[in-house]
Amino acid sequence: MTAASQTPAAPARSAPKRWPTSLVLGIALLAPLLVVAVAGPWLAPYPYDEMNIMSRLQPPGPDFWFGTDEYGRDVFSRTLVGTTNSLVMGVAATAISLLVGVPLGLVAGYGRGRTDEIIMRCMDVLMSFPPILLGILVLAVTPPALWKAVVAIGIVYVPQVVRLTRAITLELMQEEFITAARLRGESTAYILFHEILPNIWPPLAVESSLRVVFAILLGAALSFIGMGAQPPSSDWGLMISEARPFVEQAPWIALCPGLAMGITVIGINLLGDGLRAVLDPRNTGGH
Amino acid sequence: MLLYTLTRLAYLAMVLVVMSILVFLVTQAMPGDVASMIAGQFASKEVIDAITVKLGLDQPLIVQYGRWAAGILQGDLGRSLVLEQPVAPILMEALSRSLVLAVVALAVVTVIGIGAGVLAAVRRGRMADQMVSGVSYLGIAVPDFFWAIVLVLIFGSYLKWLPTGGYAPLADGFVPWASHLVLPVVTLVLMLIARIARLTRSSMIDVLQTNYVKYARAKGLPEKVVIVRHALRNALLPTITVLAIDFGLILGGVVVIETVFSFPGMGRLLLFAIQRHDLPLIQATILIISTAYCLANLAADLLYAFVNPKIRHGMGNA
Amino acid sequence: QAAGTLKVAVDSNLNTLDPAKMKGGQEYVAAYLLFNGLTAIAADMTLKPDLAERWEHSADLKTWTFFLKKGVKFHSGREMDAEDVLATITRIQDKATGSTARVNFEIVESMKAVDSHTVEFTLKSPYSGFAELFGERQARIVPRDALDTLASNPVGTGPFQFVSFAPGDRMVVKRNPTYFEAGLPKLDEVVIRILPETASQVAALTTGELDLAWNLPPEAVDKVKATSNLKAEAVPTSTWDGVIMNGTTKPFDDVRVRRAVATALDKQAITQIALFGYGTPTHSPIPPSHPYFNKDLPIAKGDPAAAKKMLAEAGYPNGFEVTLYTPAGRATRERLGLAVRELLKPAGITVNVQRVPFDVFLKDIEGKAGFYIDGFFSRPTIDTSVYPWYHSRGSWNAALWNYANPAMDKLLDGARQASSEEEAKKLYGEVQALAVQDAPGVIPYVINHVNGVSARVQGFTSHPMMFLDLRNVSVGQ
Amino acid sequence: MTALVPLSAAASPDPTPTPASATAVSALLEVRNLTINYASPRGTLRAASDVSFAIRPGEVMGLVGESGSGKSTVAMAILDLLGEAGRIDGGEILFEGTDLRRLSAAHRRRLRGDRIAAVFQDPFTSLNPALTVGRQIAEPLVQHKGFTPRQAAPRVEELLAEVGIREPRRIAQSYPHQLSGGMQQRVLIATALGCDPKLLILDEPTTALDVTVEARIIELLAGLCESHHLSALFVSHNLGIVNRICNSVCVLYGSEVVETGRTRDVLARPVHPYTKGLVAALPRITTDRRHRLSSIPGTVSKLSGASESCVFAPRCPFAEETCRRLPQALRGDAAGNSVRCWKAEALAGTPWPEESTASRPQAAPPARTAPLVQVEALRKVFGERRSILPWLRRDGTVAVDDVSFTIQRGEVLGVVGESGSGKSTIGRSLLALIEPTAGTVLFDGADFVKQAKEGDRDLRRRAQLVFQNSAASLNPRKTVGAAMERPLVLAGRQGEAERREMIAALLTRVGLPAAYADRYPHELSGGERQRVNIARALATDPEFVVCDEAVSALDVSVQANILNLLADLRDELGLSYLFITHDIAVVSHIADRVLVVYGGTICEEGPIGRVLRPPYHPYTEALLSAVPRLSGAEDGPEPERILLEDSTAPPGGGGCAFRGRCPRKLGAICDERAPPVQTAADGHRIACHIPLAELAERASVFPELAALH
Ligand SMILES: Nc1ncnc2c1ncn2[C@@H]1O[C@H](COP(=O)(O)OP(=O)(O)OP(=O)(O)O)[C@@H](O)[C@H]1O
Ligand SMILES: Nc1ncnc2c1ncn2[C@@H]1O[C@H](COP(=O)(O)OP(=O)(O)OP(=O)(O)O)[C@@H](O)[C@H]1O
Ligand SMILES: [Mg+2]
Ligand SMILES: [Mg+2]
Repeated sequence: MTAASQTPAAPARSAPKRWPTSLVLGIALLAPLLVVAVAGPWLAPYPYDEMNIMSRLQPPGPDFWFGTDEYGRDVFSRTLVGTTNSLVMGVAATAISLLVGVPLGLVAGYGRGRTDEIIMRCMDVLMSFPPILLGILVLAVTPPALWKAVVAIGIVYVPQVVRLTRAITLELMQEEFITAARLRGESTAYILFHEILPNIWPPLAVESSLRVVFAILLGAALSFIGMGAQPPSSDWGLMISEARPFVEQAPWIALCPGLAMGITVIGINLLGDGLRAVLDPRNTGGH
Repeated sequence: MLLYTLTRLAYLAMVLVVMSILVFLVTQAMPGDVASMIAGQFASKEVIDAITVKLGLDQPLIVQYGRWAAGILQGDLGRSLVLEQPVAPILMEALSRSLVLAVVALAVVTVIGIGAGVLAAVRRGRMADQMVSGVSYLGIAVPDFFWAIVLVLIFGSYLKWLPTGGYAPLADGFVPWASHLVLPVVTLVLMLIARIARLTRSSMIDVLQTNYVKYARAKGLPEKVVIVRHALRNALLPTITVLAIDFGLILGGVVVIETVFSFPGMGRLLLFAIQRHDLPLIQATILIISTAYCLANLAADLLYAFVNPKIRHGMGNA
Repeated sequence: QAAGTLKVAVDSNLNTLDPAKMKGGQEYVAAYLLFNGLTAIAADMTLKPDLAERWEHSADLKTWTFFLKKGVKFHSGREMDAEDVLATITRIQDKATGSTARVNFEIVESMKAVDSHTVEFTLKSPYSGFAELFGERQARIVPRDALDTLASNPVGTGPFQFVSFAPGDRMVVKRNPTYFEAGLPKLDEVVIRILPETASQVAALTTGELDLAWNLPPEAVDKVKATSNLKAEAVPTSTWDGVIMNGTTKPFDDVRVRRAVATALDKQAITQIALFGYGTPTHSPIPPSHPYFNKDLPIAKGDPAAAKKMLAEAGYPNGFEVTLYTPAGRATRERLGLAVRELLKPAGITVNVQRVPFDVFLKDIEGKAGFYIDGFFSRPTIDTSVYPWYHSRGSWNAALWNYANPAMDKLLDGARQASSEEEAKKLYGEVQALAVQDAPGVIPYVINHVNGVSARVQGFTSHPMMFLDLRNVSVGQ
Repeated sequence: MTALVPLSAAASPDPTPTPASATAVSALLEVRNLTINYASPRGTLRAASDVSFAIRPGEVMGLVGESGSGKSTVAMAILDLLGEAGRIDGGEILFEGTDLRRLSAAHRRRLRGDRIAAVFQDPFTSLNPALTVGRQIAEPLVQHKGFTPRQAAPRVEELLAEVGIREPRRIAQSYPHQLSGGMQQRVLIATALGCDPKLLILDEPTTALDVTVEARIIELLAGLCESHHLSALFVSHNLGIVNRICNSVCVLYGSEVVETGRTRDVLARPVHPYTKGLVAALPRITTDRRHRLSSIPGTVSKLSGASESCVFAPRCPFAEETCRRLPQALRGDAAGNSVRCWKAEALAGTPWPEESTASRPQAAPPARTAPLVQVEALRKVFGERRSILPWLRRDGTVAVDDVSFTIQRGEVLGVVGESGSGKSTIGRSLLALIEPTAGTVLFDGADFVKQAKEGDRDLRRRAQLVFQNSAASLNPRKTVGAAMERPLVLAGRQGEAERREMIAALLTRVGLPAAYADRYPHELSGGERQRVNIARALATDPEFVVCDEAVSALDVSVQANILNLLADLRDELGLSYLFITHDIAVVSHIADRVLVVYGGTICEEGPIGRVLRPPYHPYTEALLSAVPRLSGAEDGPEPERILLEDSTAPPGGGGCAFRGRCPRKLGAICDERAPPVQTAADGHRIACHIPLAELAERASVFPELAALH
């Protein structure tokens, strides 16, 4: 008898009574950010692009909580408004990766054989470029703009999503409930969308939360080298880039968006770790 | 193993061919053109046309690609249009500098990252673990360029200990050479260490829960032996892969860090080429970067296979 | 004799070392270290002999003869002669070379070597400023037998000779022992390092890793000034940035609209924003430091209410929306663009700033778009600085803003033949007034050229043409 | 039975010396009142409560109980390997008289691997994949005996030879993945023996192995314990094996010891109701196959602390009001047996209640008309790759080779064979889940594979599958109801109310409350999940069901439950089964006919009654003799065991698939020619070169069978 050796790794467990600390912390960090992302322009004490030459490069003080930049714009307001940019960039880019990657991964994993081969080889070619290089390459084709950066980042991370989706699909294909579905004579579409897809979400959700982080960081890097968000918009990467010549005189211009970014990324990471703990008890550590 | 390597190499060649076509097409699709770039502000149309013809940019794409690819196969990476020099030496110089960066950074990451990861895994849930997690969160949370700026501010501007940009060849002496590397390496490493530590930690935790580690303990082996001989060896497998890939990434140029530290490596070369619309330079740079990246990936796979006896001894007939 | 190595930082890569093809300021730095022209523009903006000992022109200003110095040797050791001059100019004239100086020499009908050290040019039309053209940056005399390798191994007659160049990193030059000016240069070696980050440059200056930072961006000047062992060597230039309004595109075909834009812009404020005050508001490319500058004309203070009224008259009571293009990576011009956006807002003009990569800017924006930021380096003379932009047949004008006013043409043509300084000054004064009134574009300021210099460096002054003249420089302790 | 006295009193504040502690002098290991808790995110979980037992020198004690009863926990506690979550909250572990818990961690570590050695369940995961086997065996020697690795080498070879490995030198240099499961387990045993330990902790050392391999390992262990005068704690859930190797046994239920004593006494005459149920629920080859198995109703309830009642009371058929009020204490008798039930004496003679067979309609004997399933020359090769490039060419594994058989309506065809013999492949080919490389499968006269490929849903509906892994076969994201609804939708049941009714009916049919429709799979126990699987298979109203190891993953009592259910369904609905299992006892209980497969080929086929009796195919004979059993007086004397070598070379090429391990191999003919199929009688066929008559001469492995069938 093989009772003990065959214990299945159940993908789902009942919701635990206690949430993991990381999840709680992550939500605690992200909730205010989300509020800011939605209500940033209303919360900001000044319009993010209002220049005031008389008060340029002001240190933090009662008028300007985080000081002003070289145009006399309020750094706090810009940082607040930048939240929307960053989060939207991260989430939208990830959404694009998922939108493109998940179907491809499903088809590759389910179809196997030739289809799989073709899709995966295309992904290999995409993956043979380092991510930022791919981003630059995609962006170099058109004049820079934020939405293009979002699309580029989305494309950059498609292969990872495809790989993950495919791997999970392949794994699920071995599962007996898929066999059971085939045995019933279910159509491919039904199996893909009703049997496999629901089981892909949990690991994908964990992965996506990390992807959002990567997307935010890559987006910031692209903006930093001038290929993402364009002035005068208030993107964090762009703000840090613009602040470079002034770091000595006015370090707050760079520190403020840097801190905001740190909080966001840590928050999402914690959320991801927490999600992993909740959704995917098999995994232990965070990577 | 040999067969496996050969197959992988052939496969790599295939990917590179497809990639080269892709690179060629993408670069062609870039807006602006090199002729007007060379001609400069307000050059007349005839001038631009003359330059276009001179550079052979008027020929059909296939012809241009064919010429380019044939050149590469003969070891000729082309001539930079802007710098009016052969691309190869420029590339090699940038690559050699990136290589220095990559090697030094990787050495630091390997030692510190793996050490921290193991420490965190072994002391899971305790102070050391929390600290490693905390510090590694800092490393991944804030983009590298932010750290770069902070480091420049602290070590360059306030403390004035270290040069904040540029590169000194080893010929200038060891100290200038090394001191120019410190800040870029530290910046790079901050993020990488965080990743490697987290990865090592999680795979170490996985391995520590395996039966063979439990069995090693059941043999009465001291914890140190259990961790080093039994756990670490297996836990390092994924880490090795990631390290090799990181090596490829750094080799291919860390655009942002190179920009902040004015480090004349592959990344800045590429950015420069793109800004100047220097097609041959763009193409060659991307090709080299991607090749380096792919080779590092391949090395990762081979290393993985080599370290893993299951693959090492099972490859021949697979 | 104090000597040593001078370490200079420039902010961007030198794309070419071939003077005919140079386009950027940092390349001209190399041009003046390695090469000479027939004439040179001195720090006081007067024309001085360089490789030419002297020159003469016919009464009709159509035949020009240059007498070359004897015994001037290229770094290769060969003596420079008339054939080299002919080869240099022929090459610049060749379209395939793509030299920006080509248009300058379109005026040349023929040229010949009278003897080994005498060159004669015949012009298509009379031109009094012809000798100044040889002080231009691209018109460096190069050896006719080393034309193809200039980009990678430049050979000239200059005070320094080429040692090595690592693109993106550094260029090294050493003293030319056979330089024709006796006792010069003083330095043994110059290392030009490419350090795009201002912060790095300033930090390196403070630590002594650098001796000189060429053309500091305005935002860094204060920091340099505040550091005890550093000096900021500033000099006004006639280099300017401008807001270009293309007269062939709507809504800028209406002079009232252009005037409204000009009225709304506060030049003083713009100078503060874009240059941190390291520049001077002006009306036209004529710098306020020049005697021809029209002091009676008020500098625009920015009057959005008046601008709004003008717009209403022009049929835009609610203003309009327009895209303003700025070239990416040119910090002052980017700031200028954002300042314009901000200052036009109260006047009801909504400006969307669009940053484009420089090559795209050159190809698709400059001369084609309706509204953008552009900028130009100093020209050697007032005529060359003004005529091409404002005369209806002017080369830049045709490509830039298509401005045509017969009154302006008359003024400019008159100024060219002005018999006295007084007359020229009066005419150029009127040119400036007209330029402001018709506002083909808004030229808010001329820029100061600032070099950050370590206290150890002796004998250095900043050149108003932004050249890096290191002949008399030495490095002390 | 003598009077029972309280053995230990968890509640008692003053620990007066008990009879058990009186034996402490002679006991090698004594566990007293051990209480272990696991801290989990969902609160503390009591994994051992008040566990006491003693092992004397030379004694092998079996620790049995169903999954989750705390067996491994106790074993790990002795080894001090509980991990961070587990905490000993009370009790003592005395080894040679000293309480291990009082020793320093370093001291305990020094004992481990030296005086107390262990062998774990899964040999493959217990060996480090990155180190050679020899190095791993040498480690305790180096650690505890001060050997240098070089000095250890000859000793390692010696040890390997001792556990029956033929080429010790070569094996010592191999990596674990290069060895078969049996060899790996031998390596672990060799490792454990290295330092001449006093006590072996064996945690299910054979569970992951095939029956034949298991038999050999058990023999080996039994021999070693005897020759080395070893004591052992043998953790297992297999009563048969415990019976074979253990002198005494300790039965755990719900983290408590419910009964302990000499194996012979406990298994033959269980006193505690749970033990009675456990023994009764075991399917046996020797019982009447139409007999219903006894089962224990209900499921184990998880405990989180000391209970106020008997832990078994909710499932106990003898329970009365007192049981639910009274916490139970372990009471021992003079013979050293003890039990945790206050009614023990009263129940001594009462057997576990039999399940009534009355409700069961007498099954009609399988009709001998047109067969429902007809398999002809089935062959399946996996992973074969043809290519013009020689190095890309791959031969592939022959999983099934030339297999033919038929299944009648209402018939249960059992398939037995060891792991990898191709059982699942046969089953899946029948259902067109795998496309056969060659051969045909006719279902009710129609070519199943072809029809299925063309999307014939009706045919699909008529043939279903019940899986081994009850959890993996249900989509974790769907409720039971949703899972069962799909087949109905596909069958064209439009009305939602109608479907809900049918689902309720189906659930009731398999003995589950209709309310379970709203549950998610993870909210069910293993047995309940398997019922849902069966219900889902039934939803399509099938005629034929493939049961692939459908009960293998279940505890004995649950297994009995499911087997009964399957039998009922067959009888009531006239279903046919292909019943795949590696447990010949299970097959003998439910099947009408059996296929014995080895290496993808059929070596013996026939009605179950025939196959269990000579003439045997040599493999069948070995298989049967390897079956561990609860020998008691009624089972008669144990016959001699036929032990097979570990499988070496993979089968393939010409000749008999079994030739590599066959103890009766004739010679070259076995290597060269495929064995002829000889028909004995009544559809009993054997594929062997040995003449039938000679095969028939062997003694019956189960002489007692003669009386039955
Ligand atoms: N590390 C752990 N953390 C929390 N609970 C655990 C842990 N290990 C075991 N348990 C729980 O303790 C109880 C006893 O587990 P144990 O492994 O001792 O049972 P077992 O009798 O060996 O079962 P099996 O036959 O399945 O091996 C189970 O309910 C199990 O879920
Ligand atoms: N999908 C597959 N690809 C390659 N080989 C396979 C595949 N499925 C099974 N095999 C191989 O075919 C042989 C028979 O496998 P099968 O699963 O039918 O055995 P089994 O008797 O059911 O074993 P078990 O008792 O372990 O379930 C084995 O050697 C196995 O490794
Ligand atoms: Mg267990
Ligand atoms: Mg199977």
